[in-house]
Amino acid sequence: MIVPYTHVMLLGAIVFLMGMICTLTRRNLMMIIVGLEIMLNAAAIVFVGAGLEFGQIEGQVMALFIVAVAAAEVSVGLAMVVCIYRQTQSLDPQCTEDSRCPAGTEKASEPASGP
Amino acid sequence: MLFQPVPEISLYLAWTAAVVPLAAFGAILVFFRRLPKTAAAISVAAAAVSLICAVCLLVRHWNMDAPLQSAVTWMASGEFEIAVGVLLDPLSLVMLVIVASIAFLVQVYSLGYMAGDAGYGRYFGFMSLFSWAMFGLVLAPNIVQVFIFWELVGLSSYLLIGFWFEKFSATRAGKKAFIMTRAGDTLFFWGWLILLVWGGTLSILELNSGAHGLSSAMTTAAALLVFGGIMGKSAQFPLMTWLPDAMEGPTPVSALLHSATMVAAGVFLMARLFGFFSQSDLAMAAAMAVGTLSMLLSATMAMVSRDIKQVWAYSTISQLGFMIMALAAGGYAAGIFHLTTHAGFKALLFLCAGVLIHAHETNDMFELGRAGARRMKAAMVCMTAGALALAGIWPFSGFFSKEAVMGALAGADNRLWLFCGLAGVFLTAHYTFRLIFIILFPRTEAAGGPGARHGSVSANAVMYAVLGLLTVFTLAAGFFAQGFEDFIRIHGGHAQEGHLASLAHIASPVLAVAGIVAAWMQFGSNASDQVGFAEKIGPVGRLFARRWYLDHVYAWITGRLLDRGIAEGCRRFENKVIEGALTMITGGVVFFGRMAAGWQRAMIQPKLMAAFAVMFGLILILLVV
Amino acid sequence: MDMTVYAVFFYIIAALIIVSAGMAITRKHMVHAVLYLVVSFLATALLFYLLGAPLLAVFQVIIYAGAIMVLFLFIVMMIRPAPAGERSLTAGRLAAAFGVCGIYVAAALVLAFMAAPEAGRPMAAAAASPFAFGFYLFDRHWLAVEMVSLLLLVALIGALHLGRAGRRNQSERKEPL
Amino acid sequence: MQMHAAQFPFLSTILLICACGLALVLVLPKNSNAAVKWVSAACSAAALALSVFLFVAYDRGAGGMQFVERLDWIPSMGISYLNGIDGFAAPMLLLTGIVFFTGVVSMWELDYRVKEFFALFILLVLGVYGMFMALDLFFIFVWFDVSLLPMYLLIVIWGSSDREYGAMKLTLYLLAGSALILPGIIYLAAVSGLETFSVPALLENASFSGFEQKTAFLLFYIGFGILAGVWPFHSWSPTGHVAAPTAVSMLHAGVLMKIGAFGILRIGMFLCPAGWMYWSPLMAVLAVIGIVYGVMVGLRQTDLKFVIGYSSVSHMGIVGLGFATMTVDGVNGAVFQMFAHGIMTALFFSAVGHIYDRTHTREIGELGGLSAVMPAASSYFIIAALAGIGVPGLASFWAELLVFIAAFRVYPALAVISVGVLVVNALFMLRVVRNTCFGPLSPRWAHLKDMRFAMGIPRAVLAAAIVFFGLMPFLMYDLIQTASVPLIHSLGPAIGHAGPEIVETLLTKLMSVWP
Repeated sequence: MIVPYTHVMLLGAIVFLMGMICTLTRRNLMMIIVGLEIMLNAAAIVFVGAGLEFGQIEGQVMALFIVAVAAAEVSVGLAMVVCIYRQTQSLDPQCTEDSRCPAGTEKASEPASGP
Repeated sequence: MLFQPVPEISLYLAWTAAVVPLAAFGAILVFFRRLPKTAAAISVAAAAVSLICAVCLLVRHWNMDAPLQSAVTWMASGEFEIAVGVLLDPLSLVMLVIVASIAFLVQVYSLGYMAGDAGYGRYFGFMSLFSWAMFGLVLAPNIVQVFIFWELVGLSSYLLIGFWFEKFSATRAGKKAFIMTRAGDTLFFWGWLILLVWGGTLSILELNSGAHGLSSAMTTAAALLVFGGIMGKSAQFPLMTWLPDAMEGPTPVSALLHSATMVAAGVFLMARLFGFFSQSDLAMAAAMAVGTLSMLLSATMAMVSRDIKQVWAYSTISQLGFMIMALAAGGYAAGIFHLTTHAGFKALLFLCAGVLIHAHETNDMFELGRAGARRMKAAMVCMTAGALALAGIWPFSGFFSKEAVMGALAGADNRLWLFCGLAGVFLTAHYTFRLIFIILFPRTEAAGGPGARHGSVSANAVMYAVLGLLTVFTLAAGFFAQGFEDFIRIHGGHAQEGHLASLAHIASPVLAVAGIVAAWMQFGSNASDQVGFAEKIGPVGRLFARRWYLDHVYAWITGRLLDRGIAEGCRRFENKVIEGALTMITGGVVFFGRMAAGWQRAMIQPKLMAAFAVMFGLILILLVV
Repeated sequence: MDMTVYAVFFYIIAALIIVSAGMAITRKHMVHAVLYLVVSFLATALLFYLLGAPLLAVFQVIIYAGAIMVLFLFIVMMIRPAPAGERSLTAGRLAAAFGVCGIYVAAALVLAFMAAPEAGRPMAAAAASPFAFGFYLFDRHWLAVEMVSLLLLVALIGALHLGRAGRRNQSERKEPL
Repeated sequence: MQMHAAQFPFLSTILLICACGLALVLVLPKNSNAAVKWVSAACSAAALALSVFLFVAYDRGAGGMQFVERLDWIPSMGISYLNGIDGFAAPMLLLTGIVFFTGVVSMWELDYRVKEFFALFILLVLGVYGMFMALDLFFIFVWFDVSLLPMYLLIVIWGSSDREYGAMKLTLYLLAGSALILPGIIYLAAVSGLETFSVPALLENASFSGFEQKTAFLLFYIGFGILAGVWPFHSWSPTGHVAAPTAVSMLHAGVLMKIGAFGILRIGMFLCPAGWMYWSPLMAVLAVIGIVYGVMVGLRQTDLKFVIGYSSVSHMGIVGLGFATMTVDGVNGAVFQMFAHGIMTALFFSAVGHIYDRTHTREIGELGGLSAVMPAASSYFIIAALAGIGVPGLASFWAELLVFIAAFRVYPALAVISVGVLVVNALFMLRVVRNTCFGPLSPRWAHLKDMRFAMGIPRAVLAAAIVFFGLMPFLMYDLIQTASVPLIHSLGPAIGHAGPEIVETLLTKLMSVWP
């Protein structure tokens, strides 16, 4: 007897929330991908837990697919990040389009930006 | 039974008289514009046919005892029908003959006068159009037909005044004439709308007999509004200033339209609806006031004008004022008789003026005098005859009709009208003979015969024949006064001669002679300086010469109020408000479009946010609801 | 309710996952973040083992903690962004972000309260053998597997293309200077 | 509504002629300009001949819908191809035929992308014809849009000054209108519960509640009213006229604006009489504002086409006023005004187009004295202006007369205002005529030639139509009556006419003050 399924779900929910916070608040393309990974991971945890709860191997299969999709996503995503970085010399998601930043934020953080 | 049907032959005659000129107009404009001789022949032939028909009608119905009327429905819509037809009574018969004969004579005269003009064919086409319109108006048995032809008369007047369209002033005068009469027509339109909608009838005979459903207040309102149309067409105060300007047209046109017939259409309408007008004392009083005012004002204007045609134009307004005064005083026969004699002698005066102008190519009476116009003896004799008639001297026709008018005025309630009328008689004689004396007794005179200066075409025999005929008419017409009165008075009102009548009958010729004597002293005798008493007083002279500043009022109304006021306001409204609202709407759409597009640009996190918000928001809603 | 040893393991692993993920998302330095993520993924692999998915646990270690994280580290090393280069969000957007998170939390809470009562019963321990898992996978989901493999191929080609395109763009941008 | 089936599908034949003409123009080789023109002219002449035939052959004694053709199109949705004409549609077909023919001949001198122009032009006319004869709501809408869309291309490619703006404004306005019409149509078809789009069937069987009628009528009134130039939705029309090439202006002002009014009539007034009754005061007020406003704004314009554009707004206001009276006279007058204004304004634009082709300017200030060098062209211009003034003997006089009489019965104050504006209208028209055709001739234009005989044909046809119906108005009214009388009678008891009481009390009071 392990824990109730609710607890697994709760764990998934907390991890998913962390991933969400990461994607929504970090101004760094790389960290956004990290947040996505965490969210996918949370989903995988819940799937595996559900597979155990309902005695279905289906949940594990889904988790496997999630891993595969994550792999694909990361490879393409990181390639795009590299590509963008080469063009704009920045990982800031707000500065990637047309390689310009909204004027206000640019000014506010100008001294801090290194390269 | 108000009327009897028109006998078939008379009907044919009336229709022929009216329709032949239309056919001539159509034929000339479509086929013969480029063939001046043919066009003129067609037009004159049409006028002759009309004249013959008119005379036949008059002769056939000399002894009529009830009006004859017949009409066919031309157009029907719902309950409203427009009927065209023929109403034959003494008034329409007389008017028909006047119009037909003057039109015929003027067209014959024009054969010589207009010779060589580039628009010869067009001129005769428009003349035919005018004849048609005038016949339709005269014969009309109901107000709608009156109105239709009333407008057409205005149209032909516009076309003929602006006949020499290269002349800027001519086209402006044409436009002014059309607009000012149109302003009157609008009142007329309102008036007959009241008659139609609330009175329930437009038949002239029913209106005259009081067989309509209008209360007395509405009758007055309708009568006043219809009188508005008469003011426009007969150039009465305050819609009077178009008529002197209309003298920009060819002189025969002035003779036909702007003195003898078209402007008389207003008076004709008043006579036509005499029974109806009689039902409203207020309307009659207003008509009397307007007639008197116009008569006096235009007489003063005539006293200072130097343009020979304009003097006759002012005198036309003045004489029309006399006619309206007579009608308003209840002198039905007097008014119409004055209309008849006036048509004759005014056409004569204009045609004589035309001969002089044609020969010397100037309208200025002083220049005409200096150029030796008095050597054109025949023309001068005819003109003097016309002038004597206009001034009201025995034995010319004007004397008799003016006596009748004065008799009618003497019967009016208020003596003021009679005294104003008598003053008018004096002024008329004065300004008429001012003109005659200035031409006859120039201070200096150029050498050479008529037309020598410009080598222009002198009048030909046909033109003189016309002048002769009209002179004979002017001399003779007066002696048929009694017969005319008996004929016309079949159903009209009867003016009772007041106790002042004898005074009026004596005072009128005396004042006329006094006017001539005054003119002699100022313009005729060798000692005079040919400056009138009005001109000697500067402000008064200016007031008269500038037409009592009426034109300034109109210029203000069209220029300031309409053009730069209302119209400009509307234009600004169009540009600012309507276009502005449009710009705002399109701007708003573009703004929201940009905003929506902003979400589609590179902002990853807002998009993610939106996606999450929508997804979890939906889940939340699904769970809760 | 008496806790089994499995339960104790679960809570330890769960705490590890949460803490390391929390550390990962808050690090300024990306290398640190990725390392904490590796810890989190390894812990997840343990959790999978605990929940009866040994094969998946192995995959998790090999693919996630191994391949993917190495890729991350490689990229981070390659572009070497300045740790101080990241700007903070504007307050408005931050508020919006947490608002969205609030919606999520609310939805999760509602879901938790509405959960069926039997969901509170502990799960029985069980394990899927790799053989059974593989058989099931290729028996029932062979088409999905093929599709995933195709997806991976496309991702591979895409990544390759993006890398080349980025370089070409860079050279184009450099040339006029 | 009585339906008389056709022995022979004349209406579809008209559409077929246009479609064949269009196809033929499209398959002709690209450079065969003359062939394209001749094909278009033949097509338009055939359509005109059929329109005249229908106008004459319509049985005025029988009335109702005649030449009805019916073909199920999408039976599951109750959409059928249903055509027929009544006393309202027959004059419109004649108008379309005349303007189509004269428009094609007016563009005889075109030499830029001839094939495309005539193809689009015929397509446009196809839509217009379809709209006037269709009796199925769905088809009415389809034809309506078919007639709108080619307009954009016609203006953008062959237009003159400011054409992108004009075309865009026009298209957006008209599409906004059709965006209101479509919901209205679907709403009516949906609430009827009959699963049919056919106007006669709806008229026969559906009973719409007061609210439904009011809503739907407002949608149709604004939607079609935009096209009919109802104030304040008129501003597309002057801009569009200015930008469009001659024939398109003719068709646009002559026929397209009538489509709007016809739509209000055919859908709004037939199907939603309660809505019509409810909104008629609003219609009357907007119409009178339009009448006054069009004239006033026109008074300050310097571009000939703007002048005519604004006068169109004014004249279409008369149509609106006629509809708003809800009387036989008013509707008769309004429909006749649609016809008369169509012909008149086509003649206007045709004449202006000719003047513009020769002088390359439409600024009134620069023109003047053209009667001396171009007597024919300026004569036609003057005839159109006189028709615009409403001179008796020209068609629009009768229309205005009836509308004003009807309006005076129902809305005396509004009628008084709109009659009063006639003076300003005359001032405005005559000023334009004087400054364009009369006055001293500028030496700039002294070399100009008058129009050739062939080019005079379309103008002569239009002028003849104006004069013909001006002298014989009964030919038109007898026809319109057959439709308007049943329509008004179906409204039930006559609407209360405004009595003279108020006016009378006022006058009596005024006169009691008089000594």
